[in-house]
Amino acid sequence: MRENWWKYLLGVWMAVIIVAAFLFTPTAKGLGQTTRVLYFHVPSAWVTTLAFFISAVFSVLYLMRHQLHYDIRAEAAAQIGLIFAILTTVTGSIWAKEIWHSYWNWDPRETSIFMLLLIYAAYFALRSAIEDPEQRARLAAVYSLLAFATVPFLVFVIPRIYDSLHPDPLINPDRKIHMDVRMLRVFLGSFGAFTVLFYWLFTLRVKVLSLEQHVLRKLEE
Amino acid sequence: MALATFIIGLLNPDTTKALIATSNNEVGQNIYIVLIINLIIWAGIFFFLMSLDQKVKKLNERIQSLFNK
Amino acid sequence: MWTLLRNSILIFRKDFRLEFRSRFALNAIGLFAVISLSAISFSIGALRVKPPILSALLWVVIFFSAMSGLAHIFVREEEQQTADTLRLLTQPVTVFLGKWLFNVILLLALEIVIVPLFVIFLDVSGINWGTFIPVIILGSVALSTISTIIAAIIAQTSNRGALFAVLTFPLAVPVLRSAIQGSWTALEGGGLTACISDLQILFSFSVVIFTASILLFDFIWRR
Amino acid sequence: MTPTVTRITADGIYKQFHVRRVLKGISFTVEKGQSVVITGPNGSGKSTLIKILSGLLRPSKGTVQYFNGNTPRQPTELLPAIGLVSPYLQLYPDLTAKEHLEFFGKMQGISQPFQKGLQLMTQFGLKGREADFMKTYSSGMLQRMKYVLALLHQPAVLFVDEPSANLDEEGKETVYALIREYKHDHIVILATNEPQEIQLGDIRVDVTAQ
Repeated sequence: MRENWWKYLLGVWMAVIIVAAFLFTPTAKGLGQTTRVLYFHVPSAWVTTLAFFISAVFSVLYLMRHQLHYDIRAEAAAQIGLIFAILTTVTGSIWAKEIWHSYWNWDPRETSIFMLLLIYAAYFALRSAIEDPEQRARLAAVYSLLAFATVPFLVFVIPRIYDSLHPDPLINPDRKIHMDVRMLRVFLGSFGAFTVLFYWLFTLRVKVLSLEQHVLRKLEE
Repeated sequence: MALATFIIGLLNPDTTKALIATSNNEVGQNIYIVLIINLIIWAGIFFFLMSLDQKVKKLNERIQSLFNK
Repeated sequence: MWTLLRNSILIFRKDFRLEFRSRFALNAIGLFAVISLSAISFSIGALRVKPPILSALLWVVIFFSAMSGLAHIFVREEEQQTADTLRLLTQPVTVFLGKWLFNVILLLALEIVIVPLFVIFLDVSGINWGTFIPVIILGSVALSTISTIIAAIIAQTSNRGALFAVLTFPLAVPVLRSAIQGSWTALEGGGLTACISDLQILFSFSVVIFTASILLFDFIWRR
Repeated sequence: MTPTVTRITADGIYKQFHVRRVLKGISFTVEKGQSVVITGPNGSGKSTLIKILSGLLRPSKGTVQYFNGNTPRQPTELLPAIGLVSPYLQLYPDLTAKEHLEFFGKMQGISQPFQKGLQLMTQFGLKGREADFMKTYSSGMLQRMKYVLALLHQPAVLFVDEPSANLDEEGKETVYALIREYKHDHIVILATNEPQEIQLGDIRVDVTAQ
């Protein structure tokens, strides 16, 4: 109970965010009631990016120290990242149907999340093609870092494809000032909640994966 | 800190205004339904994660004691 | 330093000689390019295709031709079990440099075949060659750089054929996008200044991936 | 020309593939002028140990160090000091013997590699086959050619995995004579189970021992 306090806090916190997102915040101009999607869609996108970054960090650590527990962490982060990438893509697509009247039109944001999705998929395709854990860890880490090196180029290239229709209330500093205080509060609260949720899922996944490795190794002896 | 300001924000007269504003809206009734569905889904996920957490913890202890005999 | 360069050239020459004796990659990549170009030409027929589509088609052909042949240089070493022989002979960097050079030249040689066929089959006119050639060259260098490092990875896995394109594509998207944009400009007769930013992206992409590959190749090559 | 190595120490070498532990803590020290023979049943990890010692594989745990006197050699200096003959090191089927000698020799910075190689080829009974492709060689000839290429740069440390694989009686005699002579001035590490070859080793390392 005592060590789990933050989990209960997250439970309440997320519930508060959900209530606030529906009742407390005003709707943005032109988006109507679909504004409420943003409090869940944007934080998922944030978790996707965060997971990708964390996976790259643990890949570097693996290559430096060659200890398998770093690989487990890199894999766990990527797994959660993949789930959130799918959630972001699907929720964004449904929302786009409502506002832009089409599920998919290669908007820059859609393209970027799709690229991340592809990178994650390729990462797991690579992992599944290698039997030996050390070799798998090594090659997957290298791939993860190569992918990480190309991301800045995507950021440069993608916005040049089409003009974005995507509203970005937080990233655009100009609009940030105009953003409603209540919206901003719920937004930031939701970012916090999603980050903690990510941490929880991450530690859980790491525990399961290391347990699996531990058992397999012990059984062998 | 953030939590405190947030809860105070919720208790603001503004909130009640927002509540009234939305309930007067034509989508007023539906938004409550969507909200409740969302809360139920979150509660489901939360308790599932909690039980998974406990399971993993117990499994970990059992495996440790099994192999350390 | 000089030893490194000399050894890279030696590896390049060895691969060149081996390739010309078996012509495996050369045949695969060349035939693939010809077949896909004629398939496009057949299916498009008499339609006059606009530059944006032409340029996209060209790069799709180049990308998949590269995917059919560029992995071979590492896969062959693993399949014939000569990879360990090479590992004992020289430093990893020289292996990467040699193979990279080979792939760059292979892809450029391929384009000497593809580009004229492309112009003839699809009845292209009004190209600004002064823009087109730099775009093709920089695009190919960028594409072969990313392919070479991915080839080194997939050579050590099972299921090599399918993985190569799967792993390369997400990382090659910036290259393809800029190259398509650049050759589009060139096909419409635009000058170098019109696509300078595409060339910049292609160039800096090559530099970044090349550097990253040099740093990471050690980890792929040494088991 | 080739860096001298006067001592090799292996300390607590562990290796596991997948979840299977192959090597469980192998340690030994060998000095210049000595030879090591690695023994153990098939599949027990002899080749794995050779690969780890020669730097082809990374151990899961433990270290291998090469010394010149008391100064440890840097990992980057090791390649020119090593020669390896083994069943999993293949030659290029589409290159001739001469091309192999020149490729290997130039990579290692040897002057006139072909002349030196020709001497070795004569010693191993391959004279007259310099212009032939490796794919036309028999398995016994390939094994001889591997010795020629491993010895081309006179490595300070010679690894031989299954010394007499595919060799006839005459070939075996050549190889045994070579190993006996080579270990005087160098370090020789063998992996074998043949009683005759175990005799060639001064130090015996059993991979199944804990």
